[in-house]
Parts: sequence; structure tokens; C-alpha cells
Amino acid sequence: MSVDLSVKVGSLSLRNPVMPASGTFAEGLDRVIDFNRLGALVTKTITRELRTGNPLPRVVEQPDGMINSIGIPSKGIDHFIEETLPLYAQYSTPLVVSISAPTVEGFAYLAEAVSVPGVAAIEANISCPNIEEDGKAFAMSPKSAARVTAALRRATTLPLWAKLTPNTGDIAAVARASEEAGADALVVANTILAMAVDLKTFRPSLGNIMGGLSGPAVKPIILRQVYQCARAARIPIIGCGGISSAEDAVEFLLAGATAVQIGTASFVQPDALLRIIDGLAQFCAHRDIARIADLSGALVVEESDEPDMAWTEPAQ
Amino acid sequence: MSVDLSVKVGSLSLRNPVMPASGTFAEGLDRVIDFNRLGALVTKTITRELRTGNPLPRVVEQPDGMINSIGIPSKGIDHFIEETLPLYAQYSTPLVVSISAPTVEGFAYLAEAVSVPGVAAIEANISCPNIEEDGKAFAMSPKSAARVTAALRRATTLPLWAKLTPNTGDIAAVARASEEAGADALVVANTILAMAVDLKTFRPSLGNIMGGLSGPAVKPIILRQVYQCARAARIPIIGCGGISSAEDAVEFLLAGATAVQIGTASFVQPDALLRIIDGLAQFCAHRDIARIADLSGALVVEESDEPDMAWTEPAQ
Amino acid sequence: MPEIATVISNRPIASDYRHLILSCGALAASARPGQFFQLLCPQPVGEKPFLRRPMSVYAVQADPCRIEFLYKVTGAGTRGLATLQSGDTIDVFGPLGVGFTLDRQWRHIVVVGRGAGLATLAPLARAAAELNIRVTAILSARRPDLLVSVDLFQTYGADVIGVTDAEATSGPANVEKVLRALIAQDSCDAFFTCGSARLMRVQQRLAHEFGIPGQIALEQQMACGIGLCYCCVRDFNVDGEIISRRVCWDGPVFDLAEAMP
Amino acid sequence: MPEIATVISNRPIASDYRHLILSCGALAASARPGQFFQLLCPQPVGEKPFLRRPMSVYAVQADPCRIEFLYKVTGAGTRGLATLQSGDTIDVFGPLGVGFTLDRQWRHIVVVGRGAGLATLAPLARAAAELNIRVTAILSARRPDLLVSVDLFQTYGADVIGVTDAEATSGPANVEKVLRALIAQDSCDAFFTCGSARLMRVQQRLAHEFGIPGQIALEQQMACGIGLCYCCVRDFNVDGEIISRRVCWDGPVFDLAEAMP
Ligand SMILES: Cc1cc2nc3c(=O)[nH]c(=O)nc-3n(C[C@H](O)[C@H](O)[C@H](O)COP(=O)(O)OP(=O)(O)OC[C@H]3O[C@@H](n4cnc5c(N)ncnc54)[C@H](O)[C@@H]3O)c2cc1C
Ligand SMILES: Cc1cc2nc3c(=O)[nH]c(=O)nc-3n(C[C@H](O)[C@H](O)[C@H](O)COP(=O)(O)OP(=O)(O)OC[C@H]3O[C@@H](n4cnc5c(N)ncnc54)[C@H](O)[C@@H]3O)c2cc1C
Ligand SMILES: Cc1cc2nc3c(=O)[nH]c(=O)nc-3n(C[C@H](O)[C@H](O)[C@H](O)COP(=O)(O)O)c2cc1C
Ligand SMILES: Cc1cc2nc3c(=O)[nH]c(=O)nc-3n(C[C@H](O)[C@H](O)[C@H](O)COP(=O)(O)O)c2cc1C
Ligand code: FES
Ligand code: FES
Repeated sequence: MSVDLSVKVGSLSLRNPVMPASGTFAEGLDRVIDFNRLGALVTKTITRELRTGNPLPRVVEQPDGMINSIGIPSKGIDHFIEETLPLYAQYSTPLVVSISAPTVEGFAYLAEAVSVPGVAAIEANISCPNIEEDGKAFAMSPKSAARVTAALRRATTLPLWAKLTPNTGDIAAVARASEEAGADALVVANTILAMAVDLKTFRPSLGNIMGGLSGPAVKPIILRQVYQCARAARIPIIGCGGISSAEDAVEFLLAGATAVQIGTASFVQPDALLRIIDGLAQFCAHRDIARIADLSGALVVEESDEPDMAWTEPAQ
Repeated sequence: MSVDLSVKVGSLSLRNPVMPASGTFAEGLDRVIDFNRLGALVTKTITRELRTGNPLPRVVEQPDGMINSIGIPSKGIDHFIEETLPLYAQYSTPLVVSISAPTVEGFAYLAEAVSVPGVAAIEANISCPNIEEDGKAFAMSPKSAARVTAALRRATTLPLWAKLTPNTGDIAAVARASEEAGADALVVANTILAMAVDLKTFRPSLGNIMGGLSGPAVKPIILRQVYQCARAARIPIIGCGGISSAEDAVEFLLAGATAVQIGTASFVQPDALLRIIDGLAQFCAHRDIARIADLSGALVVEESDEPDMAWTEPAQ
Repeated sequence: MPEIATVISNRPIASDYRHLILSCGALAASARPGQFFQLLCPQPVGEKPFLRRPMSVYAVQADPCRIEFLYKVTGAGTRGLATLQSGDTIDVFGPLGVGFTLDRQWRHIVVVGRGAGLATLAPLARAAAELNIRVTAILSARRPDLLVSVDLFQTYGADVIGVTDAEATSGPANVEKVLRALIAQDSCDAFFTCGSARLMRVQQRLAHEFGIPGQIALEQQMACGIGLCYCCVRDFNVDGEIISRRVCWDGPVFDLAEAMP
Repeated sequence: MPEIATVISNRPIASDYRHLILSCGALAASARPGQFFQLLCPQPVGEKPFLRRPMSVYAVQADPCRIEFLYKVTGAGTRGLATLQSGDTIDVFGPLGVGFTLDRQWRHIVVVGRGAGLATLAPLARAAAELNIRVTAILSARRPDLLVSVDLFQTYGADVIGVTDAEATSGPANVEKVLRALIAQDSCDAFFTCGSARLMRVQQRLAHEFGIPGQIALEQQMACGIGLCYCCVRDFNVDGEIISRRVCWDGPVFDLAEAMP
């Protein structure tokens, strides 16, 4: 049985729902996998200026994932447009460019600057500190998420994806605010703020003290957030967090995602993206599911399954 | 070398910093471990009324932890005072009673009701839905955490511990607010909201759809929150989340905890509490650390280690 | 207390079933029929069973102390168990829970089990024999080769009646016929059952009709196994009131009349 | 591409060092000196090395294709490697990175290594021999029994000078004396080094003083191993400017003059 793996993220058609997560993908991966098989390509987040990234060590392993504090080393927007972008012209796969900036104005500038031929969509990494709000990430609050999304919306006509942070207390509200401000899709989510201590030295394991947890350990948390966002917003959700198998990806689709991004899994298994694409086709074929798009949001939830609000009606 | 394991949580002296986490401990565990060896005993959260808890299934396993949606089945406060409390009179270990209610008034009522001989401290599980705030947990916002803590403070003279939720976007602010409202210590934290999907049935794995993640998977996230709270508040922090070895416990102490609670680890290894106590003594002995209290907050953080706020000073 | 037991053997016995024999301490070997252990299962390749797995005691032996389990390979945990080789060790925690009780007055009991439930009922045959109580065991499975504990029942002198889906003898109607015959010939002082809600209902009906007592061993997913977590609760009908009980702590053996599917 | 290789042998050779020989495909066996593999390590009991571990190629062989590693057991990953037995399989990904380059003009090179760095340098001896370049290897370790790859160097005709802490011969002053002697007798057309920042500085100084080229293999913690994650960066001094480079992608072999400790 041949399965139709194609999905639509807003106006953008993808040959399948599987793409890399920003910061875990670069040109060099083409030695391992055929980029023309992927649903989309997603760049490492780029910034306007040159940035060096965080102090070492930048990574510490966990039993089921890793914490990174790479930061956003970036050669700047000009280098990206002149050197990196042309490298992707050879692939038929849509290129999504991840951008970030510490101010609303900086974000808008970048969105305009990357709205050039060869770029299929913009992913706004709004999980980074907003210096106009005391260093809190834009996506920590519905208000600042809306403000930056609206500015981005004005700055570009390309499809605009907002990448949310899982560290907020109310991701559903942030999702709704981003949608209302003009986002075409939501990437749910970035890494979860975490920490580890080196017991040999009594120091933090990371040069930056705290970093972002990714990998299988975060899957159940991010899956919950995908479910919450999918119920709160009508625009497509791209699930991202701890996916390392086709089965994981199916959980995200059922919970409401239209597509998925794969990050840390590619470090462990460099051809993880292809394994997941093949696995999804098999999963559907075994169950006579003709179109993978039919899985999105197909979670069976009965009335009686609705989250218990028993508190509101205390027993006698 | 003999190590002094005793710690003080505010005015309360504990023979060692290790105690069970609420909801993972009950009388029956005395068949496995000697309660008189523990730092404290902590009851399952009790409520004013009879409650049945959530629909089945109530637990789903993860590769490095579990998600539970037990809810708070409770036989009510009267049953607790009459039947359960007397059972603990035989132990020399301080008894901490966990309480919860859906309203500020309900919380205050319970705090007063459990302020009886035999109870050494009250742990207010303010991670539960507040019906006066649209079902959001009290500990989701500094304001409602402060309101309920202040009411609890007025209702009891017993040491008052506030158990925070890790699902908020700003746990440090909640910690500060709870301290200012009169909490004597903070338990950081409860379970992280999570989800799993059963791929055989396309249904949520839990009857309640979402549940709380606990176990090793959450450790790096909760450790970060302990560090943040310890820097934000001056009252003692009791670390709780994913601790399953003495080494894990030491990480929490170094990050700023005064004591630790152990939950899920006891399900996997019923004598986990004792193993961790013994392991802490060994850890200190091997390193010539005479008093375990000296480990609290002893993390070595250099100036240059401070979290990178490079965003605020963009490179040129 | 958890203890580290050593694998004596771990042989496949039928289809997905395996028989695990461990060398253990005196406490573990004191397990009574219907009690269970929480086994810390080894990790099979690529999977990580995080929680312990409950398994009924299938047989025990003193001097040397042995504990036996009969399990069906179904998921990550039991796949992990299946990797055990003789000489390997495994962390076992038990015996736990409330087992079956036998009344010395009884002369003849009827045991009705299905699937892996047969393993739970098997040690009853021995305990009954020791009290000179006769046992008729109605054992149900999909196919005759899945009637996994027939030998053990027979060793202890039980009359075994196998019923299977393959032979179309396992339906409630046929089992009810067999049970009515046993009751008619006064060979059923009590019912013991495990492993089938359909067969449970048949027995509940007959027990009620004829005033026969009964006990049922129930399964439920467990985390702690010792009454701490309340994840293993089931509802029971106690004189019309619905009561929630912990399978690990209040059971796993319960009054047949109160059990609900 | 990652491939599944089969363990031929995995023998302890000295203290914490082990020598792993794998049967592999032609691609893996084409690894050049200084290149590395990302090994997916088995899980030792109670530990879970999540990321792959970088390991330099120690030797290769074609027909049948073999790849060899020499590793020191230090943490979870290498403890996992130590559990491998012949016949087991392991997922290896490589060869990766930029290895050493040898200039056909050179007649005599000097190799200076310490600790596990010796493993990285060993295959140079063979490559040099194939180009008729003589090799003097100054191998440093804590104790003589930890001079782990002396045999392999000697097999390919290298002159080996062992220096150790135990014999108080491994200090920078002594190594500098030895190096100056080699330079004086015109036996040092290039430096190759790995495993010691102190020895690196000695060579950098001499390389600068005498205008001798050099290459250094650097280590850094890695996640992806193929240039994606930027966790393995190190700073380099390129004509006074500090430049950050990825060890896995731009190296692990770099220009000696630009390396910083
Ligand atoms: C008191 C008791 C005694 C039991 N005795 C036996 C026995 O003697 N022989 C035997 O083969 N099986 C027995 N079972 C069932 C056995 O526990 C499950 O087959 C086993 O836990 C499945 O684990 P898994 O990882 O292989 O399957 P998975 O399906 O991967 O397990 C996932 C989770 O569900 C739980 N689970 C799955 N099936 C069951 C079940 N039927 N009952 C309870 N929890 C389950 C697991 O423990 C685990 O937490 C018993 C169960 C209980 C409660
Ligand atoms: C390019 C390269 C080639 C190497 N070649 C060899 C070799 O041939 N033989 C050998 O014995 N060792 C070699 N190493 C070092 C080897 O990678 C580490 O000893 C190994 O990763 C330690 O893993 P562990 O889990 O045993 O230790 P742990 O300390 O538990 O590792 C924790 C983390 O730190 C990383 N790490 C620890 N030490 C090092 C190190 N020295 N370099 C890089 N990462 C480290 C691990 O990869 C892991 O991510 C090489 C390293 C690199 C970068
Ligand atoms: C090493 C590393 C670097 C990352 N860099 C970025 C980045 O530049 N921009 C971004 O939006 N997310 C970045 N992320 C987050 C990932 O895109 C992804 O959201 C996260 O890792 C969760 O997915 P995973 O569990 O599949 O890895 C990075 C993650 C890792 C592990
Ligand atoms: C089965 C289960 C039941 C719990 N019940 C409660 C509860 O009643 N009250 C409460 O404050 N926390 C409850 N918790 C949360 C734990 O006290 C603890 O905060 C959490 O599990 C994290 O710690 P751990 O990773 O060590 O388990 C429960 C946790 C589990 C796993
Ligand atoms: S399994 Fe925890 S109460 Fe029964
Ligand atoms: S290890 Fe990822 S860039 Fe080098």
C-alpha cells in the first residue's frame, strides 16, 4: 500500500511531515542523508550580528537526553545570505530560516532581510531573551509574543512560524496570542531550562550554569504542550521535543501536530530523519491509513476523558 | 569518620535531610524500612472532603519515569485525624501533613484542623487547581501563591511549607512571594504536566488525558528550579523531583536545597530512602565533609559562570 | 524487602509462556498462593521497563529455597524477563499482598482460570492437597497448547478440565454447564478464579444462586505494589455501595461476590 | 553513514586501556590517521551513555576490512565499550573529521604524544612508513606500563623514546632537550602531537623558533560529531585573532601554531 505522506503547513506543501529542528542541522549532514527526502530544511537560528555563543562546556549528557548551552553562535545575516543560502539552492526541499533577535525591531529587520528567493518560510525563535522585557523570552508571555509576532507579520509576506518556549506557564495562551498576531504556524517547542552539577568539582556542569534540556526526557512534557496548543489555536502545529522514532512522531501527530521536527535524535542516529520518514510510511501502511495527514489530531478523546476538574465540584 | 547528617528546616530539626514525597508514602512502607531512620515523614495530600481520585488508567510508564493522574483520593480530614494520625505516634520522626483545597478558605480551614499534637509541620500542596482563579493552580502565579500562603500563615503556628508547581513560568517569583507571605520553607517542586498516547488505541494513555511526570526524567528541570528558588528566597528549600541516588541528592543540596524528598524512586526501589541516607553519609565521609549541612548551596559559581546575557550587549 | 535472587532456569514452555525458577531467601520462599512479587525486569535491547512488574507466585519450595513464576511475554518488562539466563540475578520484592484463604471445612473446591491466570491459581492445588481438599480445575485458553499449568495441577491431584476457544468449549455457556454439574454432585464448596471477566460473571451468578463462597485474584497495573500510590485501584460492589480498593494492598485476592469487571 | 560492525576482539592491554578490533565495511576501513568515529556505546549496568563517543582510529586493515580502536576506560561510555565481547555488534559512525596530512617532501617527522593521545598518533607511523618518512616517537605516560602503542609504532619502524612521570623523564624540560637534539641532527621536518597541553606548548615554541610546521589532534566533548551542534568548539589564534572552530568538523587535526590550550 502506498501512503500519501504529504502535509500542508498553512500554504506550504511538504512532501512529508519530517524536518530537522533548528540548531541540530547543517550542510554537513548531506554526507549522511539525502536532503531531497526531507519535508523541509531548517537552519540554525541566525542573528543580525556576529555572535560567539556561550562558554564551554556547552553540553552535558543526561540518561535520556542532553542539556545544551550552545547559545547562538552566528556569523551574522550577511554571511548567511551570501555564503549559506546559495548552498541550499541545489535542493528541492523548502528551506525554513530560523531567526532571532533581542528586540522587536531587530526581529522585524531580520525577517525582512531573509525574505529573499530561496527561503520558503521564516521560523521566529521567540524563545530567546527580550531585552525590552528584562531579558524574559518573548514567548514567555502572550503579550510580548503577540507584539513580536505582529511586527514580524508586517515585515514579511513569507509563511511565518513562531517557535514557542516550553518554559512558560501558559503555552496555550501564548499560542493563541501568536495566532491572533498573524503567525501561520507554531513550532512547539524549544528546549526546557535545566541544570546539572558536576560532583567532581562541585560546579555547574555547563559553563553557562543553566541550559536547555532536549531528547527523549522532554517528550511527555512537549507532547502535552502540543495537545494544549492544538486545542487553543487553529493554525498548524509543528511538534518538536524528544522525538526519536516514528512512533514518537505519531504520538505528536495524534495529539494535534501537522508536522514534526527532530533534533537531538540526529546526534545519536545521524540518519534519524530518514528512519522516521520510513517508519511513518510503514506505520500507516500496516494500519491501512492512506494519508498521513489523517493522523493529525485524530486522538480519540471521550467526554469522560476530559481533564478532571473535580475540584470545582467537591464531593460531599 | 562520622558525619553529622542533621539539618534544620527553619525551626524544625531533622536527623537527616531525606524524607518521602507526598503521595508516594504510606503506613505500609514500614514493612520495608524503619521510619525512625528518616528525616521526616510526609503524608499523602489530604483534603477536607472525601474524594475518589481520577479515572483509570492512572499511571503510564516512561523510559525514565512515569506520568500519574492519581488525583487526590482522600478519606477526608476527619478520617485522617481519627484513624491515620494516631498510627504515626509510635515514631520519633517528625510528621509533615500535606494538605490541599480548591479555595483559600478551604486551605485555611484544613491548616487549622491539622494543627494538632503529633503534627510537626504543614506542607501546603498549592499546585492544585484554584477554583477562584479559573482552575489555575495557586502556585502558578506569585499573586495567588501569596494570597493562599498568607491565609495559611494566619491559620496555623506550625512550620508552614509551600509546595510549588514546576509548571509556572516564573518559579523564582512564586518562591519570593510565598516567602514574603509567611512560608517557612518551600518544597520545589511537584510533578510536571505531561501526556502520552497509546498507539494501539489512539487514545490518551491516562484516563485523565494529562498527568504529572516524575522520576529521573524531571531531575535536570527541577534541579534548575531549586537553584533559581534558592537564589530568590532566603527560607530553606526542600528539593523534590527525580532524585534516585545519593549523588542526585547531593546535586540538589549543592544547588541550594536544605533537604530532599524522594518519590518515584521508592516505587522502583522500596528502600530507596535508606539507600540515599546511607549514600549521603558515605559521600561526605569519603570527602571529609563533617556536616552535611555544609553542602547546602555550596555550588561553586564563578563570576564568568553567570548566565550569559550576551543578548543585552550584542556583539558588533 | 527487595532481594537479589539467582536464576536457576527460565525455560519457554508454550508459545509466549516461560517458566522462571529462582534461588531465593526464606522470606521469598514463604509466599502463599495468590500473593505476588514485584520484579525489577532487566532491560531488553532498546526498551526500558521503568517500573517493577507484578507476578504471582507459581510455586515455592523450601530447603533449598526456590520461588517460581510462570509468565506470558507481552511487553517490555516480560521481554526483559525472557532474556534471563541461568546464573543471572534479578531483584525481586515480595511476597506482597493478600493471597487466597482455604477453609479446612471445605472438601471440594472449584478453580476456574484462563490465560496467565492459570499461573496464579496453580499453587492453590498444592495448598488444597495439603488440607485434603479436592480440586477440580477448569482451565481455559485459546488453544490446548496454551493450557500452561495443567501438569502442576495434576501433580497435586486436581481433576483438570481443559476448555479452549479452538475446541469451542471455553464459552460461558459450556463452562456454566460444567459448573452446574459439579455443584449438582456437591463438588463445589467454593469458587476460585482468575483471568477472565466473562467466567467471573458466570461464577458470581452461580455463587449467588447456590450460596457458594468465592475468591478472585484480580490484576491491575501497579507502580509501588505496597499501597502507596493508589494507581492500582478497582471498584468493588460492597452491598450496593461502590468502594475503591487497592489491588496490591487490599488484594490481589478479593471476595468474588464484590468484584466488578 | 552509521554501520553495524562486529567485534573481533576487545582485549585489556594495560591498566585501564583496551584494544578493540572490529570487522567493518570498506568505508569504515578507509579511515585515515587522525580521523575518528562516533561510537554508540553499549550501556554498562546502571548507566546510560546517551551520546555517541568519539574515538580516533588506531589502525585499519583492508580485505577483510577491520577497524581498530585503543581506548582508556574513563566513564560510562568507555565502561560500556569494555563490556563488548567478540561476536557482539556495535554501531559505528565514521570516518569523520580531518586527519593528519603528510608531505612527501619530509624525510623525518617527530611525533609527541601522551596518554590516550598515543592511540591517535599510532597510525601515523604506518602512513609515514608508506611514504618512506622516518618517525621518531616521543611517547609519554604516567608509568612505563601505560605506554600503550609502542608496539604499533615499532612495527612500522619508528624510533620510540618513552618518557614517564614515574621515571621523571616526562617533564617539559626533558622533552624539550630531546626535541632540540632531534632538531639539531636535522631529524624533525614536522611535529605531530596529541594528548598534552604542556607538550604542545614546548613544540609550539620550538616550531616557532626553528620554523618547523606542525599538526595537533585536539579533543573536545562532542554531541553530533559532524558539525551540526557547535558544542565541540575551541579557540584558535589565527594571526592574533581568536577564531572559534569545531573540533569535529574543522579538525580534530589542526595547525599546531594556531592551537590554544
Ligand atoms: C497481582 C498480579 C499478578 C500477576 N501475575 C501474573 C503471572 O503470574 N503471570 C503472568 O504472565 N502475568 C501476571 N500478571 C500480569 C503481569 O503483571 C503483566 O503481564 C506484566 O506486568 C506485563 O508487563 P510488560 O512490560 O511485559 O507489558 P506492557 O504492556 O509493556 O506493560 C506496560 C505496563 O502495564 C502493566 N501491565 C500490563 N499488563 C498488565 C496486567 N495484565 N496486569 C497488571 N499490569 C499490567 C505493566 O506492569 C506495565 O506497568 C499479574 C498481574 C498482577 C497485577
Ligand atoms: C576526536 C577524538 C578522538 C579521541 N580518540 C580517543 C582514543 O583513541 N582513545 C581514547 O581512549 N580516547 C579518545 N578520545 C577521548 C574519548 O572520546 C573519551 O575518553 C570518551 O568520550 C570518554 O567517554 P566516557 O563516557 O567513558 O567518559 P565520561 O567522562 O563519562 O564522558 C562524559 C562526556 O564527556 C565526554 N568526554 C569525556 N572525556 C572526553 C575527552 N577526553 N574528549 C572528548 N570528550 C570527552 C564524553 O564523550 C561524554 O560526552 C578522543 C576524543 C576525541 C574528541
Ligand atoms: C545543540 C542544540 C542547539 C540548538 N540550537 C537551537 C537554535 O539555534 N535555535 C532554536 O530555535 N532551537 C535550537 N535548539 C532547540 C531544538 O531546535 C529543539 O527545539 C530541541 O532540541 C527539542 O527537540 P529535540 O528533543 O528533538 O532535540 C537547539 C537544540 C540543541 C540540542
Ligand atoms: C503516584 C504519585 C502520587 C502523588 N501524589 C501527590 C500528592 O498527593 N500530593 C503532592 O503534593 N504531590 C504528590 N505527588 C508528587 C510527588 O510528591 C513529587 O513531588 C513528584 O513525584 C516528584 O518527585 P519524584 O520524581 O521523586 O517522584 C505524587 C507523585 C506520584 C508519582
Ligand atoms: S500499586 Fe501502588 S497502591 Fe497499589
Ligand atoms: S560535535 Fe557537534 S559540531 Fe562538533
